[in-house]
Amino acid sequence: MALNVKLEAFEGPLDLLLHLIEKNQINIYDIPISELTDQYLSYLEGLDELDIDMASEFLLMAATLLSIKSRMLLPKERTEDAREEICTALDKEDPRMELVEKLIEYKRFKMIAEVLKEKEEGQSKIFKRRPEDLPFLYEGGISISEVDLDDLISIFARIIKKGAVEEGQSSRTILKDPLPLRIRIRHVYKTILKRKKMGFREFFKENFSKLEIIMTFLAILELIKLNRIKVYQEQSFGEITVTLKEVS
Amino acid sequence: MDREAAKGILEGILFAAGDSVEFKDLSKVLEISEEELLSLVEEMKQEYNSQNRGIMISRVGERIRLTTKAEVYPYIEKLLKPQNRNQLSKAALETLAIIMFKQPVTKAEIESIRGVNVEKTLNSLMERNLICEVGRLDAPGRPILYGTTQECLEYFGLSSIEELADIKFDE
Amino acid sequence: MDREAAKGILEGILFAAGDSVEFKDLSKVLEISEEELLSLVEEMKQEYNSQNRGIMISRVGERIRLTTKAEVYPYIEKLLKPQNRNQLSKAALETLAIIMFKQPVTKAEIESIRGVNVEKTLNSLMERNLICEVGRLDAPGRPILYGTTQECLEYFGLSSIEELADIKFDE
Repeated sequence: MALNVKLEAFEGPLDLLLHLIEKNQINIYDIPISELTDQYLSYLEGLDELDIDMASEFLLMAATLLSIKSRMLLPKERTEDAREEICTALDKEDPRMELVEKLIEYKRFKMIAEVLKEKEEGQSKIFKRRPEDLPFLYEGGISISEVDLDDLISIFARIIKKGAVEEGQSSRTILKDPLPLRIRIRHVYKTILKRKKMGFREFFKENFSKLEIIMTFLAILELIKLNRIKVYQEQSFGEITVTLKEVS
Repeated sequence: MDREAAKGILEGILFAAGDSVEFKDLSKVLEISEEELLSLVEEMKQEYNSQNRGIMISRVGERIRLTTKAEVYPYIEKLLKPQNRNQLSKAALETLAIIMFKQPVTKAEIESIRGVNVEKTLNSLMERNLICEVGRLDAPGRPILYGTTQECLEYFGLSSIEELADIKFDE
Repeated sequence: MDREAAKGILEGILFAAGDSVEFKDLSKVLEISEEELLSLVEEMKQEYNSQNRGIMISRVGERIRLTTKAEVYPYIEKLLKPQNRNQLSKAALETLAIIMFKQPVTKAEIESIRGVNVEKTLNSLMERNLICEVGRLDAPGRPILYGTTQECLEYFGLSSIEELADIKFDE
């Protein structure tokens, strides 16, 4: 038998069986189990190497086939009582039945999967429209009166973070975080503990790298969230002041 | 509001939304019953069928959306160079087909139908938001139950899963 | 290609683009002259005027685009209005934050980050004098580059763009 098809071409043992049934034009309701088992086994033998995960699944099916085959070969049970014999015969299912049901069910889903494939193909040719942004709908919808630089930075930090995740996925570069946020938070908190009150900009030294600036911003935001510091602005365009929050 | 005006508004809303919009939200905003809404959508479907239209209206689950027609694709491709989505593997499609019809369904059930391990496939379907956990089976080990998402209907452009149930197959 | 089919394709392309498209690109893709294109657009304008349409076609400079008709806005607002003000300003502020920290930046870049159409939001931000056009990108279509105004910088306590330079996130 020519084994020119690779096992990977099949989605599993059931798929392989269906292939053999189709190829040999077998009636699925009356499978010549011994012939099919032989073909299935010689198919497995013909493979040079077997992925260990896949192998177990294919071997399990081989065992099932062999068990069905042996049950088919067993002589019918003989009992003394003729009536009992009839009942037993009725009770006794065709050993192939379970497998046939499985194959039919699997085949049904395989065909649905093929329809899904066509639908997927069709959908790849149609497009939705990018949604409209909404704020324009509201009078004075864009209000920055309640917003300060912190807010804007935290909004942007969130966007950067999102972007960084996506970038990381595509470039497959893993960088060890050189400046953990935890350490930066401790550092910022120590500074403000010492000085009690300081200007927002004083947290950022001139020689700070981008990352250090971002981490410092994040640290300040985290400390606000933790209720350790207070950030306020006396007037629009004025200096932003950071103070230690009084613990009552 | 007369039917023609309502259709215009429907078109405008769906255009601005970009995404699909729920029946019930549309009927609320237009102040018409869902039945009336669906009959409007049917009429619109006919109108969009005309050759001088490049967009169409379709139902996905309990939602309605506007999309381009497939015959415009070659032109869109030329001009806008859309990125190709990763197509689903055969394993993913088979697994999805099972979840669609058997949901809520456990991993073990899917594996017994497909005859192979589906762990990795389930993970990638979850990542693509085509399936989700819908609960736990009240059985030993409390296995996770899986179901399909709205996104899944949209992905295949299905008005409902039942649409697939009629597929004829001969042994 | 007959005129009706061409109009359909035009509609589909403009819908998918989500944005205005240049005459010359459209006429190239449709393989018709710009004159023919404009006469098609005129015909479409008439058709979109009908009451059962919620969208319209318009010309902006050397470009054409589809937009929602103004009379649909009250319904869109009713349907899509975010639950709270917070959500609303967040959407606009995201756009502003991107412009501030990525300037100079094109509309396309902002849209690819936010995943929505920001044309109207850009207009509102311009009206409020928070952002302005700062030039054109030397790329096909020469898209407009946006940046924040001096007023905006000052509002946020910055004296100049240079102060942003170090935290600017360029990839």
